[in-house]
Amino acid sequence: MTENPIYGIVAEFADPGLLVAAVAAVHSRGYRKVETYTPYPIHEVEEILEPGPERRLPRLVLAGGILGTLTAWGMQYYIAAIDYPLNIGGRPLNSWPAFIVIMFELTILFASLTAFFGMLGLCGLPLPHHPLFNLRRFALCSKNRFFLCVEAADPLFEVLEVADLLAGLDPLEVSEVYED
Amino acid sequence: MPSIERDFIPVENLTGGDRECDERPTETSRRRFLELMGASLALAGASGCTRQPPEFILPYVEPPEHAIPGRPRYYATAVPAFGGAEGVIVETHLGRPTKVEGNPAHPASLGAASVRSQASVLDLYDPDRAREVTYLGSTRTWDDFLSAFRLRIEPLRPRNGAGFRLLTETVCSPSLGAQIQAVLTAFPEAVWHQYEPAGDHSARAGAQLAFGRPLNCYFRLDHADVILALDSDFLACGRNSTRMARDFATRRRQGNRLDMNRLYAVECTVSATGGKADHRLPVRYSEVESVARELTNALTSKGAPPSSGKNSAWIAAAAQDLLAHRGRSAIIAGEQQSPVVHALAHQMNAALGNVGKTVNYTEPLEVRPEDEIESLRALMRDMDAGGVEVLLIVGGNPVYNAPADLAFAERLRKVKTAVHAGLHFDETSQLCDWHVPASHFFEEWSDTRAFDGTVTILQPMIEPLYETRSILALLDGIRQYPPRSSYEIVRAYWAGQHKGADFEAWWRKSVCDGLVADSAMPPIEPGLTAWQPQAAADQPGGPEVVFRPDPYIHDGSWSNNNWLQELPRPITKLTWDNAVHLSPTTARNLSLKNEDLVRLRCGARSVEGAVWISQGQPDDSVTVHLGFGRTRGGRAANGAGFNAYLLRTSDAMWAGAPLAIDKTGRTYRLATTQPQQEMAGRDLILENTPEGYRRDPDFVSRTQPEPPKDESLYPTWRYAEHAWGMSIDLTACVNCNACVAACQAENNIPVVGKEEVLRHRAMHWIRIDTYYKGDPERPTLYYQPVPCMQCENAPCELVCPVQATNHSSEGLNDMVYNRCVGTRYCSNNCPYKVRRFNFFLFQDWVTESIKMQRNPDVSVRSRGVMEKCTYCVQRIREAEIRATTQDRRIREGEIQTACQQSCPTQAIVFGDINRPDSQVSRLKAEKLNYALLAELNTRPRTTYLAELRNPNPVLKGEGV
Amino acid sequence: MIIEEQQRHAQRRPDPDVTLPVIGPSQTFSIVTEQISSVPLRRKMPLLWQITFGIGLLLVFVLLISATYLFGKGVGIFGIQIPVAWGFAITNFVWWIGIGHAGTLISAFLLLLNQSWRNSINRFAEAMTIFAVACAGMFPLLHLGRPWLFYWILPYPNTMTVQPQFRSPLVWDVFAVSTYATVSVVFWYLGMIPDLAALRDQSTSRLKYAFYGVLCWGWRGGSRHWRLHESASLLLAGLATPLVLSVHTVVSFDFTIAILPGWHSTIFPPYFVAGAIYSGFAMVLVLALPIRAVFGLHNLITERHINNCAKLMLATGLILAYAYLIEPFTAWYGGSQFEIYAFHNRAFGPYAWAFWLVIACNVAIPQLLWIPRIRISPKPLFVISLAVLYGMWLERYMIIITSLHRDYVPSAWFNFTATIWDNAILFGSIGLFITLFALFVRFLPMISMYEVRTLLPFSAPDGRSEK
Amino acid sequence: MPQFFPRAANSVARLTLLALVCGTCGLACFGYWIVESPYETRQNVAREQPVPFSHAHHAGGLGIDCRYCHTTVETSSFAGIPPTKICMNCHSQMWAVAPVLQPVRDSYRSGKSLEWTRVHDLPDFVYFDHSVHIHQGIGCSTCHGPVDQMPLTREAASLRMEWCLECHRNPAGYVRPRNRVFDMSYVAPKNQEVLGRRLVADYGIQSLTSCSTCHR
Repeated sequence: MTENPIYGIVAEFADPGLLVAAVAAVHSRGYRKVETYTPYPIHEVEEILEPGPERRLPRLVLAGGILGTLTAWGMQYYIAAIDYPLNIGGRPLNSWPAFIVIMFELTILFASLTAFFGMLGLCGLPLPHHPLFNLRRFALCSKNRFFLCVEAADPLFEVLEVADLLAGLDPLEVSEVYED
Repeated sequence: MPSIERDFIPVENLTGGDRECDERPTETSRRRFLELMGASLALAGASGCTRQPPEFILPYVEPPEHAIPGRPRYYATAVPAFGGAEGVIVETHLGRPTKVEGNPAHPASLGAASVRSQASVLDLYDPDRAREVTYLGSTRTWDDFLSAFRLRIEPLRPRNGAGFRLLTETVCSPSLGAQIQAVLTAFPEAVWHQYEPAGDHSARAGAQLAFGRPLNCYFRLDHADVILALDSDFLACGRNSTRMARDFATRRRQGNRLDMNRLYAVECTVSATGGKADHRLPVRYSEVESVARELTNALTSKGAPPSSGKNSAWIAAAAQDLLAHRGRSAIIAGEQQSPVVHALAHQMNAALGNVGKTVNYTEPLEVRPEDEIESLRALMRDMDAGGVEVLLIVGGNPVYNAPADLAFAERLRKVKTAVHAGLHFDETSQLCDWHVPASHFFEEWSDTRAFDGTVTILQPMIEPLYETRSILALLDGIRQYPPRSSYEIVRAYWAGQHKGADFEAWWRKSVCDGLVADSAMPPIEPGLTAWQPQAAADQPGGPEVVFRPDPYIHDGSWSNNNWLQELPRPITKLTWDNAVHLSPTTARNLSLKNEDLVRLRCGARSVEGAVWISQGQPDDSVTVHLGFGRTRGGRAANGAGFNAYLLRTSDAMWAGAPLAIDKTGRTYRLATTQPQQEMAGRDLILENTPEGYRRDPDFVSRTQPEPPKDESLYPTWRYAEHAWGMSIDLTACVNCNACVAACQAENNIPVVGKEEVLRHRAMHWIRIDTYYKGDPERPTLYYQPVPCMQCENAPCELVCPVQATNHSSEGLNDMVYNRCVGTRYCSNNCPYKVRRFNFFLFQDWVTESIKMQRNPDVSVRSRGVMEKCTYCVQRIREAEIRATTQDRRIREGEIQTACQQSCPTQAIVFGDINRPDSQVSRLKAEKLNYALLAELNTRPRTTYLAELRNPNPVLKGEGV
Repeated sequence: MIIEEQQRHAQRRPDPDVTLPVIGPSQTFSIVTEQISSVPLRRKMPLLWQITFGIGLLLVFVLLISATYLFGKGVGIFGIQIPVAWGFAITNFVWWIGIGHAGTLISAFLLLLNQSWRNSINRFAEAMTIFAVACAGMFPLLHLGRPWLFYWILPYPNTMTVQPQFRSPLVWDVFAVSTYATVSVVFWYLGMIPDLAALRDQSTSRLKYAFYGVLCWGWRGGSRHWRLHESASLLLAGLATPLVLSVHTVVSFDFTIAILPGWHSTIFPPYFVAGAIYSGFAMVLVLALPIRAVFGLHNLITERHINNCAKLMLATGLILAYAYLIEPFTAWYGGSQFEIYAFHNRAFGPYAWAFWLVIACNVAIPQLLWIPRIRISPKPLFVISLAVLYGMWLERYMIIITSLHRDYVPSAWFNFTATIWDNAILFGSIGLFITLFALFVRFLPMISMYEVRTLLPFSAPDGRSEK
Repeated sequence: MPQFFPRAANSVARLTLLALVCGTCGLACFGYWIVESPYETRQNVAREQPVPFSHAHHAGGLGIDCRYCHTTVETSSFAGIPPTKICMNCHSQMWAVAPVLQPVRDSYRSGKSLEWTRVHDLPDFVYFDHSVHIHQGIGCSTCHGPVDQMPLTREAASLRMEWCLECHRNPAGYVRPRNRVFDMSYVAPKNQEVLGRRLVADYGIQSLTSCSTCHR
């Protein structure tokens, strides 16, 4: 176990209030590679920690939507007017009002898929294996416990220092987490 | 390729010289071709994942002369029919007759073809035809039969043939007559009887009364200003109706439609003719005679005597009208009316000076006209007396259709040897010792006469499909062995008749033309006898029953024809059944409704049938149609309808009284293709009188205005090359349904059967909508043929998700069967409801013989596919290809759709509306032109000419 | 234990706006988590579930048999003909699609409006949507004359160079319904990921751990995950809301684009959407009431939810009643004889029974919902919801059949009679729905755990509930 | 159950996703390739025939005109498969006892047709007419390829609808002078487009792409 490099130090809290306070404390000490793990979203934490790549998601979705619109229009125009132009009920080849529906649908479809896969991608998922899962109590994170992890990747990271700091923030438990 | 007898002569280049081929000339391969066609059609969709199965080509070993695989050949012949044959031209593909069309040169056809002529090709391929000689049900050979028959008949020879009887239907074929004569010469004591169940019994007896001898009478309605039909359905299904309808319609549209003829109809059952009439008088069968009497009085005495009858005003007005048109009027007695009515009609026509002008007389068409009922009675007497040892029944089906009181079936048992020759192994064959299968008239040589005596020599188009012989050869076999072929017999007969030098040239020309030039019988002017009708007997009250041959299956001899069974009857639109037709009042009085099963009793005889309430039927008069209720008729005939012959007696051939109608409390479903016959107040059919049209020529555009062309935001499509269109003249349509039959034959339209018709899934691409308007007791009837309208702004195309229906560059509403996935959305969105869907596998992929009828130019549709009229696009394409290969443009009139071609009244005209000089353009430019449901702005290419009727102003308020 | 002790003893502060609580008293993180996850993880299914599942499976067999027979024989086994070329299949299609709408509405629209009461019913409402869309999606295929060629409705490179016809509402349908199905699944699944992670974390067996572990993609509940998750949820909600309104609009185009009297009407899109939501909420109640009883979820699905659903039903029902009223008015005011006849025929023609039943089920009976007590009484509510579901099915039946059976040309008029196979596929599809839903309840968290947690007292750092 | 999945699971998960995406696309491409391949179209696949008839020998080597055997190609939709009689015109003298021609002689003697396997087999809902194509300057070899070099007959083209449409949409690219239609050695000139446009105008060739041109 000790052969492996350390991933970070994790503190477990029983109360969201304590967690927020701990995050604030750790953050004020200059730690930036800090992450909380909670059973539900806690916006106060997000306000303290710097936003990551998630800011890009809305723009990605917009791009996806525009791509959908253009795909739909392009496809319909190409098929109806260029590929095999046929007289359908006396309507013009480029019956654009009739094309709006599919343009709308593909906009939504592309945007939605972008949102879903974009979210997973930006989350770095799928990732079934993660060092934190080595921590047995981490399973409670999806139930009723609030975790704070200071990662070893932080330039200021120092095992003892961080452990001390966390221990002083009224956690239920502080653990070291190793990569494997 | 079965080589046909040496000498058949095709009509070249008559219509559509070359058509698409089926490329496999032998029969086995043709069948395989069709099977494969089915398989590949079914799998076509999955072309992505299924490979086409291999196909084989079987070329000729030695090609017959002139044969061009891929192009049809046309042969002129005739369809022998009640009241005179109809000249036809038969389209064949590599030896398979596929389509019957009218012969433009033939006086009875003038290019049109009746329903039965159209359907005769299906009779040829009837899978239930008798295929082999049978003795008491077991198979024999022809030689077995001939030698056995000889053994029976030789002992009679010393007695000059006494004991030998021949029973035929009415014989109009000269060579058959000669054959029979030859038999009678060989056996002088033998007796020849004729019996035709729905024959001209009354006409012969009527002529006997009026002229003292039977005569043939025919009409020239193109010269008649006023026509009075005495219970005659001469427009749709009477004798010679194809020609009569043409003449009637020609005269009706004379002088820019303003100089119309006028039609009065007195009738006891609702007929297509009555519905077309300007004035229709529904009376009971028994009253027709008194109406005729009153009319005769009114016409012959100077100034009509005041009559007190309830119809006197009507009769007086009609009489006045007739008197005002002496020499330009015609009085037509119905075939089913009494001899007295016929005789009175002759007298009236003579009185009006119509003879030689609108009414022509010739010597009889029959080889030997006789009182057939009496002839049959004599046969019965002799059977009872044991004087009939050998009975040869040639054609006909007397066990089924002889008058019930003669008990033919029982008496047949007393005959030592009974032989039946016919197309089918039917009710009569079952009770005879021998059955010999006869050939269809498309398989053998023969001859026949048309209404005016014109002779057609019938030529075969195909080798007999089964072990069958022609009747001529059969009769020849009685006298000599081996019998001559039908070709030898007919040719020898006409060689004897021909007076000129070059028989060979005459023969070739006559066969090729489909008629013998100048063979019409010369008109004669017979003198009237002194016969005067006896005073009218007291008419029995109470219900009467009227027998009518079915408009399509006639006396039952066509009853195994699927097309005819499923073809909607002119007014009721019933299929697959006959019915007990009652007037609404009678039905109310008896508290009966449609489809109630009732028992009809006439004395000791009774039969059960389902009620159909017919508007316009006279009260207390019940019409039933003959020809149904077969037990050994074949798969289509058996079980369809009830057998009305069971009520019919030899002294009441056409009507019987008194009749008792008992409710059974049960019901029986009747399949009609048009349950709704009220117009629901919609302007579907525009009408006026010539007077009204003269006063207000723009009435059509006012009531049914065409939406302006530039109203749309979208640009209008232009059709540069051709723009096909159709015009349908409602004034001319007589509801004969020939177009429906022609369309079915041309376009491989499947038959769905009664169950599916009941579910409203009949497949006919064109239908004749029939509506009632006004008083249900005396309604006005309207007919409207509705094919696909080929809308320029087609609503159907817009909703098809797979582009299976779209517009061709010529403005056709194409239907691509192989692309269709079957959402049926197009049908929903069709305001005219002209699309038809293959809900099941309606096409018969199994019956071998039926496959041979199919038109190889039209895809055979499989299950799950929408189909509809495309103006016979196969004909358009072939004409275009022909024109292209000949470096010319398509000529006006070169393309005829099947419906147009068959229409006896030329109500349907098809052509290029881009050409201002085309007939269709001229018709569309008429002020009577209107589009159905024009307000929907579908811009149909098929438009209608509003109907004009010509009521007598004197009879205003009398109902039409 | 501090916070959960607090939660257990928390006194609910009276909320001036809401009389009924959105969640039961004395609920803690552990209690709700264990209660919800115990169904898929541990619990033996109750008898009622087993019976329901059995019935559903039986009906699925009916569906399979009918479909086999259908593909073997052709669509002629249904009662359809010309003119009534559409029958039960399209009726069922519209009905099922409509039912789906409530789920999306609850999960997306109410999320955008920040309606926290949705949190405990959105999961199974979304599941309902997906299964309803699955049932609906089956019918366009079943009703095709040549179903093996269904893929021709999709654009793809092919050797015929022939493609779909994009002016046809059926093609729009394909895109709308498949988009709707995809987005619904994505949205549902996205919301479920944290709960799947919770199930994973509480798994007792390796198999379950692997199953839920794969399904949750390795969710850890980090703040970045949550932020992205919330962002994606909101985006999807924003996309799904117009989508859900568009889907029934597009379905209504099937009718409005056609020129049939009674179909060709501009009122159809809102009318159909309202009807869809109406039937959807009825279905939500039909599902929620028994689930609540069977799994003892009264603490999570409270009277508040039921009351709100009933109110929404009443509201959409009134919109529908307005549409019923305005339709004949437009016809009369428009003056087209065909339109006037169509509506006269609906009310007094051969299918008048359907019309008056529709009025009874969709307009008359639901007026009972004005009574507050009925809105929170499960049994009457269940019956009313069933009536509405039946009424909404009948409404589509009436619209389709009455307009088709008598349109422009009277000669083509003909009445529709359903066959046994029509009924078999209708009930078969209901069976499929029941089966799928029962499986969902069995294997997936039917209530959103993480969202319910935010409703609990002291879930926010400052001691109140998060939302 | 801490750390149930091994580290490799991360890679496996991502690769699985990638494989799903690529697999779906690949499968679609594979399907399309199959449909276009000779397996489906049987393009360039020689068929088994009762007699190994060689166009290379008869048309190429001996220089027999196409129309000697395919007699109806100018007048009918169907080009015509020669009756046994036509084979026997020559083969009653030449190779009169060759075993390979035994089926031909049998056919002639017995009157039973030879059963040739169709090489150019359009679906039955497609209506193709030889005469009009010949007349409008579409050469035999345009569709049938270098038949005069085929020892065994095979399809030179896929006969797919897209293939028909190539020419129907742009006849100028394929049309040739009428007098060269039966010329197997004809090679499209460099200025085909120019020549084609002129011929299209001269012959009045239309670009017919309505469905009912071929389907009816």
